[in-house]
Amino acid sequence: MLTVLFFARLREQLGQSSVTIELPRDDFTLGQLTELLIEQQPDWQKLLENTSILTSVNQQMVDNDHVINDGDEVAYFPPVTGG
Amino acid sequence: MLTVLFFARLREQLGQSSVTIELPRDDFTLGQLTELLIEQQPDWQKLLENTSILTSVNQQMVDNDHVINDGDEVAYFPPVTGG
Amino acid sequence: MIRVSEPDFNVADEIALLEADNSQDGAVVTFTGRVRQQNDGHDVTGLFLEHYPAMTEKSLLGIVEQAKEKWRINRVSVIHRVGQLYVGDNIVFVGVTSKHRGDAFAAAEYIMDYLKVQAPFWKKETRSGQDAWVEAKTSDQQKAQQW
Amino acid sequence: MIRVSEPDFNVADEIALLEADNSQDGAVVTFTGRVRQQNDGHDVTGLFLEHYPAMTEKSLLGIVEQAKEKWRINRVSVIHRVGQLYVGDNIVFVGVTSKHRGDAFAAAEYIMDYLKVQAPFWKKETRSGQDAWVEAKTSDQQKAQQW
Repeated sequence: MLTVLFFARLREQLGQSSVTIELPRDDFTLGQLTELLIEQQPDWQKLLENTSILTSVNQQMVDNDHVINDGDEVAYFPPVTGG
Repeated sequence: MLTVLFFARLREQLGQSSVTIELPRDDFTLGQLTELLIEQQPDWQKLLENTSILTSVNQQMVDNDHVINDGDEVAYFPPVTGG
Repeated sequence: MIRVSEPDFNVADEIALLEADNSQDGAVVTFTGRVRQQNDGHDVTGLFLEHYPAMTEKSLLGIVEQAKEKWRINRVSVIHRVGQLYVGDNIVFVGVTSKHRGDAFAAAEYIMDYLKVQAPFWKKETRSGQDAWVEAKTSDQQKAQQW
Repeated sequence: MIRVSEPDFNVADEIALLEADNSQDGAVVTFTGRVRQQNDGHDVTGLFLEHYPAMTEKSLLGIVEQAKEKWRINRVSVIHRVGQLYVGDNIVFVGVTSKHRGDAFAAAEYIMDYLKVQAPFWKKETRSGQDAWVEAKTSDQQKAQQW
């Protein structure tokens, strides 16, 4: 089981702040998780594959080739605007 | 009449904080004033002609070729160390 | 010291903490970021600061550690507020102490520059009664990449 | 605002003045310089700050004006103490407000860098009971020339 979080504008656009998802196999990359989410919700494609979207795994910013494991906390969010 | 001020280490080394001096003519430069002071006090040469010494006329830092006028306030001081 | 919370901070108290029992550091640099009335041509009355609670402190700690590797600095405070803020309110405080001013200035600006592009905070501004997410600036990306 | 005098300053009060009725500036950068216990390998117990009274404020005003020509900054405060100071005491405060942080950081550091090489202050340190004039640093000259 994997928790996937969404923040800020992306959370509003997707209409939810989190989903849980079962990893189909080990050795699954973040990029493949994005594809899986889009398979399940085709209308998310434009929002999740937007090149400006940032991703983190266990609260560390990572790229699409990062390998995720069962129990990880994954997050998708727009460019940050704090400070 | 011209007031010449000395500050900090230089003031201590010269043993005085100011002298007044009569300008011998117009069109006198700061460099010439230094020469005049040394003429009157030969033991000041090493201290006043030290390249690290800074000079100001009417509270503005200036160079040796600055022309001084009667009534000006001239100052000689070591490199500043505030802040 | 890293703190992410709703309450306002008091810059005097934060500076006192940076300076207490600290006679080794001659330089204290602080940055305070506040809600402006005008942002990118919009009239702003307030803003809501959303964040990713599990990640924010971790992210700020990582930025501070990077700064400590790059410069000889001693104490560092980073405070970031979240929730509803209004014009003139404090948003963020960065304080850095160091023996020398150059290190303190550089580290404080570096921490702000990376906070701007890496720390998971998002601003939603209230502009003449309407809410709008603030757009990230490419100039902030460029500024962070200059270090 | 430029001030050269013996009494201590209160950083919180100075920041309050920079921020009062000022909702246009999102960035406030401050620098505080303090008497360190160790300077260039010497144990310091205190220092006496001599200055050239007629020139100091004029000199600081000139430096602030140069900073205002170079960056888009709004309010600036420079406070420098003179007289007898002890370890941990405040020496100098520079505060700058601006719409944007980059301008505020640059201007505050520029003002300090030029104050260090142009403003007529001289420190005489008390080192284990003996007084000695502080030597100017070539690194300060180089730092000012980098702008």
